[in-house]
Amino acid sequence: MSKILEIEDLTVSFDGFKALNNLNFSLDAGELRVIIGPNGAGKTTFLDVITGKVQPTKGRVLFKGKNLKKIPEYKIARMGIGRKFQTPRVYLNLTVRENLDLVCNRNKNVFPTLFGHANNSEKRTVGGLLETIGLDSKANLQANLLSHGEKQRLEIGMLVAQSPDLLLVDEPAAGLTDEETENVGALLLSLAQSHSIVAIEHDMEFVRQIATDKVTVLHQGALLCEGKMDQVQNDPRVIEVYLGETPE
Amino acid sequence: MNNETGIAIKKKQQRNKLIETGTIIALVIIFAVILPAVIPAFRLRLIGRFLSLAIVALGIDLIWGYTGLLSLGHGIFFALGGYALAMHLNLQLPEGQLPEFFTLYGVEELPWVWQPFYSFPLTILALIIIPGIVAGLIGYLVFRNRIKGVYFSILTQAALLVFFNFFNGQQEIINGTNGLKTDTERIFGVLVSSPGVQRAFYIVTVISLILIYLLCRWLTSGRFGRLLKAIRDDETRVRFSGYDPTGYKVLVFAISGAIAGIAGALYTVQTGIITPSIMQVAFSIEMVIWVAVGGRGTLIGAIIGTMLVRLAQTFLSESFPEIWLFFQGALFLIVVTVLPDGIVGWWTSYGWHKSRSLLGLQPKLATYPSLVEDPELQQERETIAKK
Amino acid sequence: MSTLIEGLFNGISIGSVLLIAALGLAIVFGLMGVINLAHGELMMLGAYATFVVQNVFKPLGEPWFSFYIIAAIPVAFIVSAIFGLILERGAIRFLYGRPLETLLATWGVSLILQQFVRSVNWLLIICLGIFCLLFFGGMQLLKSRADWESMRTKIVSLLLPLAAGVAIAFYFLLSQNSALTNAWFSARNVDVTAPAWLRGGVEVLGFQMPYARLFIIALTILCLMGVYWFLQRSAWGLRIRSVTQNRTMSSCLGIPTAKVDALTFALGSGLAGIAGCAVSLLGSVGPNTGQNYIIDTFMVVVVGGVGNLLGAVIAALGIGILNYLIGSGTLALFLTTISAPQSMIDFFLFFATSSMAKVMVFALIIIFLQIKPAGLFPQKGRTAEL
Amino acid sequence: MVITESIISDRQSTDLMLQVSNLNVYYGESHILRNVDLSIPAGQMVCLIGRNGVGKTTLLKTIMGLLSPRTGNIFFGDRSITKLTPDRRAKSGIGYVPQGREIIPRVSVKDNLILGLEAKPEGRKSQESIPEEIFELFPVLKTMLSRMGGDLSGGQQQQLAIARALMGKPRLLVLDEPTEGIQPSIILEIEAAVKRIIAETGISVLLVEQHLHFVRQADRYYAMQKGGIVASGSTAELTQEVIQQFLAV
Amino acid sequence: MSQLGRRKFLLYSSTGVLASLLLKGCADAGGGDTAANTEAATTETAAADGIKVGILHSLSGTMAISETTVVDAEMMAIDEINAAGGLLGKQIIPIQEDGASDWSTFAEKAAKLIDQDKVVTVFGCWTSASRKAVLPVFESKNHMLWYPVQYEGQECSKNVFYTGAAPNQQIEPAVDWLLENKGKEFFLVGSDYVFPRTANTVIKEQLAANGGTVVGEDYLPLGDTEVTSIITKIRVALPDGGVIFNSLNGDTNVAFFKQMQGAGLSPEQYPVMSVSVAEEEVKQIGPEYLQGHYAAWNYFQTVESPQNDKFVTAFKSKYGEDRVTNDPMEAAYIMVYLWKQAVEQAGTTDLEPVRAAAVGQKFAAPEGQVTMQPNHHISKTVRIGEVREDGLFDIVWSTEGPLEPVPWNQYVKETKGFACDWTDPNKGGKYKAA
Repeated sequence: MSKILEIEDLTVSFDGFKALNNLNFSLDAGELRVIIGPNGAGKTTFLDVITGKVQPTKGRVLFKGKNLKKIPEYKIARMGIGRKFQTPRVYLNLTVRENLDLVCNRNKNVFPTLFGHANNSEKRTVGGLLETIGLDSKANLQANLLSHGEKQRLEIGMLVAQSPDLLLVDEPAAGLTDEETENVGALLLSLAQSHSIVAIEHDMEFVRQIATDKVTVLHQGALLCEGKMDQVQNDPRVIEVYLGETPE
Repeated sequence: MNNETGIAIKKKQQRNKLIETGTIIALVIIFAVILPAVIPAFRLRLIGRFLSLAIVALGIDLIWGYTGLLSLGHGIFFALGGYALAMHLNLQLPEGQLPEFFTLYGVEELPWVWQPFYSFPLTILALIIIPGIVAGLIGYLVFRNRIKGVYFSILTQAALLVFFNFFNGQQEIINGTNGLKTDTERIFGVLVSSPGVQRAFYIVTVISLILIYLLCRWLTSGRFGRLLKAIRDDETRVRFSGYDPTGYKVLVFAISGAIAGIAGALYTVQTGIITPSIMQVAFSIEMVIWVAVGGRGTLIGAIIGTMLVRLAQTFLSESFPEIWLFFQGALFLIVVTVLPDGIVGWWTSYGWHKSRSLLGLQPKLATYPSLVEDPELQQERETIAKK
Repeated sequence: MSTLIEGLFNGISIGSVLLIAALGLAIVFGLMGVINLAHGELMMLGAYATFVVQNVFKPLGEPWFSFYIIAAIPVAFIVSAIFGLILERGAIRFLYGRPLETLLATWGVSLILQQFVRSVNWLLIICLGIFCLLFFGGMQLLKSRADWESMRTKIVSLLLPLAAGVAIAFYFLLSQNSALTNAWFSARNVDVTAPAWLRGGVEVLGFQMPYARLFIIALTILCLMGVYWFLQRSAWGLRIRSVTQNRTMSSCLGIPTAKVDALTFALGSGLAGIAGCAVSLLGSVGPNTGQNYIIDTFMVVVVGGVGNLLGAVIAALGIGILNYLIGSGTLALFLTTISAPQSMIDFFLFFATSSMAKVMVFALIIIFLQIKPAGLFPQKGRTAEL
Repeated sequence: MVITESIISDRQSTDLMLQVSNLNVYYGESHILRNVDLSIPAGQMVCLIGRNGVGKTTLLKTIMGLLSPRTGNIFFGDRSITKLTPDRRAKSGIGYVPQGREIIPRVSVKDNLILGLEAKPEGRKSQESIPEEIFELFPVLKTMLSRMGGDLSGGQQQQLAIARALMGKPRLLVLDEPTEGIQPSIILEIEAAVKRIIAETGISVLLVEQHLHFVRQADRYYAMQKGGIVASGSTAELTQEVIQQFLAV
Repeated sequence: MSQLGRRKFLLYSSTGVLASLLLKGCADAGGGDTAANTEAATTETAAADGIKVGILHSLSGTMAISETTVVDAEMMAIDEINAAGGLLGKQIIPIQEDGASDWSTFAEKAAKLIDQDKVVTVFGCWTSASRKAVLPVFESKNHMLWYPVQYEGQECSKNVFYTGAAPNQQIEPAVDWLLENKGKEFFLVGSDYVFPRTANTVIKEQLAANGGTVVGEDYLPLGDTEVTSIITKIRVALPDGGVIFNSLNGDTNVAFFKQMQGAGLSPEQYPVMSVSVAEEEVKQIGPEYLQGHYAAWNYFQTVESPQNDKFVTAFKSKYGEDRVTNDPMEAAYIMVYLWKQAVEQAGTTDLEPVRAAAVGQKFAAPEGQVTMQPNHHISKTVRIGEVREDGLFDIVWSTEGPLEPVPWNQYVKETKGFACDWTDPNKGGKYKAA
């Protein structure tokens, strides 16, 4: 299996504080990886570096073998990395369909956007996505009228509409009800069939649901351990980090 | 929320659309047909001027209402358009003769910048293109550094002051403070100030307003327009979706500048004079208040706002010149605090209440550093700072 | 040598005017993220306060009159600070976090203030007083009622027209009395004359340093030190810094953040008042006085970076010196002496007038911002969605 | 699992330091806290457990007044503080040590401590000094008074944050993950300090914690999941099963 | 809910404030006696068949400072005429419009006065820019404007009567006097707009012709208050002193004189001749800064003549003891009288007869005898004054009698040899004089 994402010796510091510290990480194409870790472990910074929002202080990020240093965010996005934010960031003043359509646009340069129209394949994609995320009945509703869970789903839909090779998902279950959480989990699992996914999550129920492959534990900006869910669960270092002591 | 409400909303949107179309047709009939027939010539000229100001308000709405860029420097583009046309009119002279004011400064040869304005088509092109290019350039220099928000506003304001100084100081080229007058010039051999020409300009203004309104409608309704709103609401998200906001902002700012240029040209011929004072700081901020009063992000609001505020100004400053500044100042305060969505916004949110009840009750942010504390924003700032 | 010193001195003296005018702005902008377009008008109020103090001192005769300017500084500070306080409590506090709206609102305030100094007369003041007394007094009285919260809207909608009506009635009643309706200042400029000891200058190395300039430089330094002391050493300064750096935590520590906001804004406004007092020594005092400074001072803040006094200092001096060197033709002259290419000399000669120097300085600022978009001393709160 | 009701009902409301009832908090559309009931008896240490993101910090922020609940009431002593601003709540006697310490970064350690005095009901006097007890509790701070708050290490910041909260002589100390990201040796110091504070001042404590060792120091625990309180009881009864369900990975 | 409460509160309060302001406006218009507010009162009380005249000046904005003084003088003249029985047996009804210091507003208001109010003539404008802005309106409507301020010349419109000085009645004599008495090296300072620019072009030609030199010139943006770089330029260009010719306008004068003094440029070494600084401005700058400097005008408050005594007394008793009179005010005052005489002579207010009758009108003005010439300018006495301690002027030099106006400048190549005569249909505004 080829590596879609490789991170070597990554360090990011803010005013002397090391948010990431010599982190090494790699992801196989087609893998769904869950990243967990206590607060302040550097999970969000990790996504920031990959998407170009934050520049690494040291080390490098390779996406499909290409170094992402100094590439602006929008180009990284076009290369095939999609990101879902912690709190859902959808365009509240646009309808659900418009939200999807905007991201679905194949040519994102200024003039094609201005003069172009959604072609049939794009329309089909949007229609299909609306079904996938279960919002086809609300397609013409303004996004600010959606519930929190619906917004989460919409944002995941927008991610997919971008047809990225790598999905970065930051706490997709935050603030959702149990039922919604399960829906989102199922959605992610179905997406994992055709995408590589990195998901950050706290909710252990949810992690268990989606962690079919490996789980990575971050701690203080570095990799603590990596492995299958039950391995990780019983790793004394992980327990130490989470509980402050080894269980008696 | 279920499917029925979705349909209801769609219906409501259709109804809104119908009402909008109706309003526009009614307005067109009033302005293009009825008014010229019933109103005395000089009042009509006044209305014509207001309508040309409404055009620039449309341009401001395009960038402020839809894209979230508050330009306080639109006077520049307005003036550039006005000067372009005025220069053409001033050149309607017998071969070899210079516009009269040049003699005041002992200028004997036509400055090169005037040369293209002999040609009418070139002039029309210039009055759209030049402001557009200037706006695009200013926009590019600012946006590429991700300078936005108030910084953008302040920089446009400073640019305005610079242009004002420059135009004021260049007596030998464009007659400095005195500006260029157009009333006594000829267009196609007819005196600009003659009633026929003025009426023609009025009609041209109404037509331009409609065309530019339609242009703005087109720009703001398609994918492009949705992207503008997206940039306004969440620029970072736009970037992560694979769009480069800089290009869009530059383009829309340039378009807005070009619209201001057209407005300036129409305003100039219906005023009879263009001077650098059109680039005074106050005038450009005033443009913003027209949009704010009408309701930003609504296009039609920009037109309504302009007409109302200008009419109020004419009435008030005719009757009580002292009061106008108080009134205008109060207008800024009221619009910002009580009517943040302007007249149109208020109407749609209360008139069609429930459908958009959220609009009027925009939640106020509790405190200012809440921005600073947003980790997303904070990190973005830090990245920018590091560059 | 003397050209160099002269250039430096003149640059610094231009810069110090910019700095003293920008100081309050930098504080309000830097600490609170508020764009105050009425800053110039607060300066104007300070200048008018100076004028009033001057006239109060006039009948006292010498030697008292010579020191009116010393008395005017605190008065100007207090007058502007009070207006700033009213502005903050009355409008700006509703607009925190919405900088573009603040910008428009403060512009509105600046228009009102301009017209206010033109039309202010005793009658207006009396009627305003009556209105405030009736309205706010009534509110205070009724606040003790148990059902205050639920009745609030009704009471306000009743009390407001009532109070306004009474005030307007009074206006009509008294408007025949010309002693009351005479405008205090009118639209005309008023004259602020520097006391004798601030006229003229001291001769140094073949050129004269004007006392007024030296006074302003000294005043600027004093203000800087005062602000520094206040922010770094005083109890409220500590609170202000705390709130600026971490607002939520500060409120959890028991710091009344609303009071801190009001105080910070009042401080910035008060400094504008002092600046107004200072510039009255150099230029005119009229309703438009403030407008002349507003853009230059914003440029200082933009170049300096927000929330850092040092940035403002360097930016003000830098802009001042540049403005002087370009505008006075010193730069062109200097290029001639080192026999620079003629085209370059011509280029700078073209900009060697006061109007064109501004054009050039702005171009340089834009170029500067291409290199450092966040100003000299970037801090959080810059270029972001302010 | 819901056994909270009985706990509240069989206590006299007068000797409760803090009582939270039926709290519902939203972030926009997102329902973060669901019908939360919680009470802290005077002089006791209550620990709130649960994994990241279940709403513990949100609950504390709501208690401090940084977030306003859509429904529900918060009583401090016998007085409702639901409508008070954070600074008034602090002044009425709640000391808050937030997650991430929230030290004022560009202010010296001494000034950070002095800022703690703001919470005293009578306000801060101009020339007030820092009582020795603070340095007895946290000796390390004495050597660092002139350093900038932001320059301290995480553990030192945590000690500073607790000391700062104590400066205002609170009746209730609210601690949000005081051991997060801190070396084990300092965790023990902090633990010891907190115990000593309770012993010496009789203060009530509300603690959010992950570290089991620390959790066990508390008198009672409440466990949270998905924004609601799902279990509670005395820490002595804190079983492995509960830990596995609500805390472990 | 509290949000809504606040909104409502603000809405109500703002409407309240607005209402009170509106009412205040009415009250002002009804009861005020200052010049700016007399319009409504007079309109209400006057008979319907009064003679309507327009008064078009800036009542707001930067120029309001200067222009309101002129309005005062015009209103005084009109009131005097009305008190003395009016004109052709009718009262004169002044209709005021505010040009708001904005040139296009001037044009708009001029059109309104003519078309809507049907005034028989307009008194107005101050800056050249505002005059140039309204000129097309008056020319295209063939109407009549009376303009009271000294200006740069190079204009001669059939539709305008100029009662301020032409350059040869102010600038040229001042330059000649300076050459003779103060030195040959001139530094020119002006505001960055048309009057100083044109005036300085003229001065340069004149100095070249008469043996003087211009060692430097600079222009400041209107309203600018930072003049340090100009002072440096002056010192570099005139190290040993010399003449400064100042055509700065408005606020900048204040800064200029305050900072000149601070930099040690004394009137002995660097005498400044101002052409836009009159009594009113001296008051605003402060005489302390100006003492010993010069100004060239046709009229000073200190002119000794019975007419002037009467004018000054009348003005002070109407507007207050602390007010001063100055040249533009006097010019504004006499233009109303010149127009009145023309109407009386024509026996009608119709435009053409009045225009014809205006030429040749003589008036014993405060400055001395003035006569309206065929070129629509008036002959005026030229004076040079030195600022005294009390802010008034010592008249140090004056012409023997009134000087004929020359609108087309005879030093400038393009206009040399041209003249203007509106009484002869063959000559008109610009003809080649013999």
